Amino acid sequence: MKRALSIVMLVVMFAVLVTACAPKPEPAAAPAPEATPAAAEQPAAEKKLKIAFAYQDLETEFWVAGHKAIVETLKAKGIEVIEFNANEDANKQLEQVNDAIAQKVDGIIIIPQDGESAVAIGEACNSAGIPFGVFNRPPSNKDAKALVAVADNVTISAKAMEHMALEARKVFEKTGKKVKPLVMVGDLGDPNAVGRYQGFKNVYEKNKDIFTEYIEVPTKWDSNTALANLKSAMAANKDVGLLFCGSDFLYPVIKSVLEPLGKWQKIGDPNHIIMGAVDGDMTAGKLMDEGYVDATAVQDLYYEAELILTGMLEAIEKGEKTPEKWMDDPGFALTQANMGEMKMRMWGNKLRQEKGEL
Amino acid sequence: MGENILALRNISKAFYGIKALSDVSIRVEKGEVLGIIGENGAGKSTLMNIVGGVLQPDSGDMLLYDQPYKPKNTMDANASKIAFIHQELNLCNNLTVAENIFLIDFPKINKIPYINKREMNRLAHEAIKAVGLQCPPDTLIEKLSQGERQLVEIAKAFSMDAQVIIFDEPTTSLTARETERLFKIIGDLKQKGRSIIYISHILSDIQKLTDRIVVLRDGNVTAEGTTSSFNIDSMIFNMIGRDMKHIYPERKNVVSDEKKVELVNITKKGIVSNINLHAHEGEVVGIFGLMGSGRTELMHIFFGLDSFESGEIKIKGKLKSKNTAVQSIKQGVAFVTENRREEGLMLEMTVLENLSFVAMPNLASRFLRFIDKSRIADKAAAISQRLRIKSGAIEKSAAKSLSGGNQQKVVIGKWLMTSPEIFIVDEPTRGIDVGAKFEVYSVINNLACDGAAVLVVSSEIEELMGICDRIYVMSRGEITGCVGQDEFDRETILRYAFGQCAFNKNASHESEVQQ
Amino acid sequence: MNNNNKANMSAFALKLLKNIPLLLFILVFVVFGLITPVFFEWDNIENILTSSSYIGIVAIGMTLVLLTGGIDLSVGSLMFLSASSAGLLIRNFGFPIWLAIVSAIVIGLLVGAFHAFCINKLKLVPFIVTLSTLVALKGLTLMLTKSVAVEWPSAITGMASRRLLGFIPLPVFIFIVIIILVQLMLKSTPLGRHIYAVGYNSEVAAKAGIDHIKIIAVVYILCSVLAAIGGIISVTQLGIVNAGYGEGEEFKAIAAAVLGGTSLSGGVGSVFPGVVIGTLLIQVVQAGLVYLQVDIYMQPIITAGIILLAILLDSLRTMLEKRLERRNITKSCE
Amino acid sequence: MFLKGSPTERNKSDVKDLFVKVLLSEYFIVFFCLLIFVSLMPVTPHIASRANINNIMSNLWPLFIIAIGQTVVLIVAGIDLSQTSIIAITSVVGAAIMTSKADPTLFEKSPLWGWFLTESGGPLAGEPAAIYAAIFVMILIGVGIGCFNGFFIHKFKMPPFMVTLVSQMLFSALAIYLTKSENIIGLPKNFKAIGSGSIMKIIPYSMIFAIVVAVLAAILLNKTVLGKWLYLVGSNPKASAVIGVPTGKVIIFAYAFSGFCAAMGSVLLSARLIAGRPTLGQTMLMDVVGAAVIGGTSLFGGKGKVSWTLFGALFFVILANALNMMKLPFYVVDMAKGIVIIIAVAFDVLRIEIKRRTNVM
Repeated sequence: MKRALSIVMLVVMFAVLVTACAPKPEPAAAPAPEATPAAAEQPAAEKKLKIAFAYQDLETEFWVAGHKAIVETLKAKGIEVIEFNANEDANKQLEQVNDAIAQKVDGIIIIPQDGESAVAIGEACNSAGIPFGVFNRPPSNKDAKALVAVADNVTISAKAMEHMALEARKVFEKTGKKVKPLVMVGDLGDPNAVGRYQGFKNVYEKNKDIFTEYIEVPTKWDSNTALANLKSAMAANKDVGLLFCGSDFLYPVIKSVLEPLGKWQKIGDPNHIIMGAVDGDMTAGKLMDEGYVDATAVQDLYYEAELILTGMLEAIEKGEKTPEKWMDDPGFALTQANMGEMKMRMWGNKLRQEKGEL
Repeated sequence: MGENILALRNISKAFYGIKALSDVSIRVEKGEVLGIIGENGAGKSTLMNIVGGVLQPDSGDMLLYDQPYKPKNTMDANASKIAFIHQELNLCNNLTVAENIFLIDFPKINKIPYINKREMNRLAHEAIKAVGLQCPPDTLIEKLSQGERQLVEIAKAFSMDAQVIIFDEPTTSLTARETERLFKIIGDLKQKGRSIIYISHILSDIQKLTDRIVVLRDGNVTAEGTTSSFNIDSMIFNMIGRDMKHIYPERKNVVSDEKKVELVNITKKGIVSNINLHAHEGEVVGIFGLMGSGRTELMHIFFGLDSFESGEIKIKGKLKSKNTAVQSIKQGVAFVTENRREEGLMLEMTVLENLSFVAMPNLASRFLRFIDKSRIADKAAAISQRLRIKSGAIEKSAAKSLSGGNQQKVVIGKWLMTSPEIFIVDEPTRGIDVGAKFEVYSVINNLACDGAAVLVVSSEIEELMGICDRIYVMSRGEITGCVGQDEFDRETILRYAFGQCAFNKNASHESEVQQ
Repeated sequence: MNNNNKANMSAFALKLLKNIPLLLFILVFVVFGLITPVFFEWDNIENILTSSSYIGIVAIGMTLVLLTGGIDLSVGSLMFLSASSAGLLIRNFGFPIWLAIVSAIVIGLLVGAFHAFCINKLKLVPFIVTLSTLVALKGLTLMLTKSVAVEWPSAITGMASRRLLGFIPLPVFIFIVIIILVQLMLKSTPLGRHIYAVGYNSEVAAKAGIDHIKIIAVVYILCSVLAAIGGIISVTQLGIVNAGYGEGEEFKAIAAAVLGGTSLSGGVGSVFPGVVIGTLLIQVVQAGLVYLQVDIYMQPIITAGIILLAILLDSLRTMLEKRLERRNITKSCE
Repeated sequence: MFLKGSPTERNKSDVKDLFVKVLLSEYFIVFFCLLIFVSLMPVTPHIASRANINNIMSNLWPLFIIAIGQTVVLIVAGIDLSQTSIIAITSVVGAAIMTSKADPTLFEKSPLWGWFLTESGGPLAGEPAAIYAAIFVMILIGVGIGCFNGFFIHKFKMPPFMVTLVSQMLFSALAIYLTKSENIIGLPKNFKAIGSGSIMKIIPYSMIFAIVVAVLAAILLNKTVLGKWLYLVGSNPKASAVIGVPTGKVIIFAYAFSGFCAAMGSVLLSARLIAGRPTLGQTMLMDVVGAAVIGGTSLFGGKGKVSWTLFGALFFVILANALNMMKLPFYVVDMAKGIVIIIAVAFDVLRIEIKRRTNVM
């Protein structure tokens, strides 16, 4: 009996599945009963727009700020936002976007796990005819039509590192001793981490005359690992003179390692380590104000958000199904040298201003 | 009549509507050894679990020193100074002797929960000395032999000053020497005025040890009286409710000249040396030896579960090319292991499944080895009928639900599915009751009648003398004697078992005989 | 004679193998030290100890659970929850630091009690229960923090660098205190011995009169409390809790416990030297690879290799032990 | 039955009967999925739309295939934590074989560069047989890693949890090392079809893959000697050895099969994302083990079925989909997921308890 019952249930389930999977009959030929009122409704009432926003994760302040910028702007415009968190799993993100497509959203914006998955997800959106936007991480090729607003990690990291190299040259000229650089590398599975590391290396190669061999510190984007490894590295190499880190979120860790060693010093102090990182968050803003940090590679988060949102809304308005536009965020490096003019362009400082810290 | 310590009055207990005990009344006198016998399922264990606080009766009551005694759990029973030594020892092998003795009531320092190790070891030392166990109290249990572990359990009873001690089948895994020691200790306990309840299938032990006997059958007391008023036959009669003419089946097998098995000079360093043995078609060959004489190890080597260094194994005149279990099975050897629960059965699986496992590869299709379920089922049904396995529908009832005798039959049955010609049977009747024993003997006998060679390993001399045509005796990894049916004699066999190494004092000191 | 020698040799090998984690630890330490002598400096040793302290504390809790044959996969998420909630209580509700820490520990206690409830009363498998809380607690913490990093006051980060007796950093001190307490508890209290008894066989323990339900409850609660403490200890060093905090710590803790000789099937294992050495071994390898500036892509491969070697040797020990245990049956007199 | 009553009560008891029956069914989890599904239909009607059901299905297959492998390993009382890394490394190697372009700036540091991977792609770039060769090699590697696990577990009696945890670390690191973190793109168009294409727009290829693997596994487990041996070794290795089961080979086979399934899963996942990714599948582990266990496979060996695993996987996929559909804030999704899992398992335990009691009566 039990067996019979479950078999019946199974048959029913598969029947439902098969009928559901079968090609949909033309709506004109056989309009589904529930479709009629919906179709009738559409022209009458102004339908509320629905936009899906799928992001890879919210692990650092950068992503939280980016998430906030997009979600709040959309909501302010009276648009319904459906959020998905992929927990750093590209495949899960694809599944989530498919879920969104199934919900018939009007537009999809993603922060992809990496450029390659952006392409695959984009193709899914294209074939569903839903406008597709990519935020912050560029798709690896143009196979999928997309609105893209991105900064290049390698370039902006190099920009910040260039300033740091300049500072290092000053030290070299003053003391005649080559500077020992240290680089904190993020999770090797994360393309951003690798890009930033590459930016550092590019500048390092160009300035080999003033640098000694650099020290690599793996962090896996994990504070505890970063802490343990940076401690070890600092103990093994007491003469580190420059520190480049893959992300601002590790500054508290860096501080708690350097401070007891007496190396958490402001610029100008003989024990100061030339320091810089990537992101441009509030901590970095504060530390730059206080004079601990030399340079920060900044992605212009708000600008990117604005680019992608305007692009997306325009496309929806025009009824474009597969809009395509590449919008570059040139990014910049906020350095102690350009603080005057550039300071407020950094999103971390804008946040601080909102909070009344500035 | 002595003073009653414990009296059980009209105890009844049912499990899910099935009566396990009905209106059982027994009493235990001070300083006596009360034997409780009965077939498996007669209710002995249930009754003792009620006394030991593991189970609660549905009706009836118990009096301890004429006071109502209602234990809710083991600890209550212990507090009332009743100790229960289970058949499967209740020790934690990863703890020390002393810790096991004081597991529930550690000596503490000033009542803070900090174990006073010195005090604990001192008390433990006293307790184990009293039972004649010679090891430091901080020895881990896993380093002790079965017999020594049992002594630890008794020491535990000692340390709680138990007045009533229940032994449930205490000798199943003991060597003869350990058994002897146990009996001496039980005698001492009796002298000190402790009461003992002793449960066993070995009726000769019961006869030797107890003062009074209670016989249970189907949850009722069928007989009660002083030990001297019983003989083995009357005990069996009361247990199974009918006369049993013979303990051993009539021998009808014909031993032919053809050697089915031959082991030549088998040697494995430290385990066995120079083993020469053979068995003919239709012959039941016994292998007797002291516990630890290497008999089981030899059988493992023979069957291919262990390797050997030199010598050769011939099966039906053919040299065994590869010494693996698979090869043995291919050449028609079956191995009924001594530990049927751990090495013989898949307890959770059905009888049918258990019966089918050995034959499965043979009955499978050549291509991709698909199983032929219907052929297996037919064959299993036939075997089950032939062995008269008592169970529910074989495709439904789990092996664990069967009685010990029937479980043993399933283990034998699974081998019969491939119709092997050589049987190795290790301790076939351990822990099963009289009626079932007879049936197992009959199965062995029938195998021989059908032309198989059967090697029976046992530590019960009488059993081997009852069912074998020839008995090899092993001692310290060697075969020290071979006795034909006409020379069967307890003394002779034992002499061989103590070994020709008798000139070595160490050897005789360590020699242990199992009866 | 030859035989005797052989037996002696295997006994010696066994003795060596018995201390595999310790030997391997010393070996790795010395090898790294010989290559880069700075490795032997006190600074480095102190670093290794400090870095080990938080994961060591979590691993000790994990060991307790493993000793009973269970598993707790939720420790990472719980570290995240305890550290974040304590930080939030200080920052948003003005709790004094001690009260916030106590609250975090109470949270750990509640989570442990929930595990115990599910395992004891609902009879759920620990693997699934703690897998669910692994997911659920992470969600809960993200809800509380809105995924924003939680900063702790600098007074606490200062604590981490405080030295006791002039040279023991506070986290290490707490680590040592916990080692001593748990070691004493396991070896010398009825509770500790009962944990081993339940781990060996809960049925046997129950028959002997041990309240195994209570033991299981205590063990899961202790594990969660220690995870909460571990979370706080780690944050005293970091000063900030990010959204990714605590991920994967459960596997680190299990690896440390198993490297230290704890069996996953229960009943076998120790805090000292066991887990402590297991934890230190992993940290020493990690630190050594940074000292040697091994290619960062190779570092995880080498770490995995060393762990594989450690458990391989441990298995060889067990196998050898079994072989030696087999009694010599034949006469040795000839 | 134990339910008696007057005629007026019969209706009630019929309902109760039905409830008990549903609860007692070994396919309880299916009913639970259905319950979730149906109860959400009024709230989010999209959940029953064709697109969404298509979507649920396409999410189901890779998880199902991988979980089948896990089930087989669980049956022999093991666990395979290395499946995720097998997915990653096979994805990378498979893609490297068939890719038709590789950017030298990205890959010149890769140990594969020059001899295996060049500017014009992998060794079989552009060949029509490249896809088959790549899939073949992926399966080979998966089986190889499975044998590696099984070998250590059998030969040295090492705990499966630790062996597979170490090989998870090892092969994940190796996958990242092979491409130096980069994803390999430029895969043939036909390969993409495996992930998202379908026959006549009805039956997706991934479903065919999954059904083939599932049928293979089901036949293996139910009909063949080897299948029975898996259960035997899982429930009593000692007794299995006595009756001539080659326990070592059976254990190694189980892990190899798990590796095979992981590799097949990797084919589907790589095809969906059209890239070879060294981080593919990294977060799937808990879903895979969870799917197998929630379906009813025991962590202690000897028990497990392919159909159970299908329902376990279905449960996880429907749960994730339903939570996505409900437009919940992301943190609630995690919490709800954890709680629903506990509820499902608690029901399952209740079911077994009731079954035990009624059986005894």
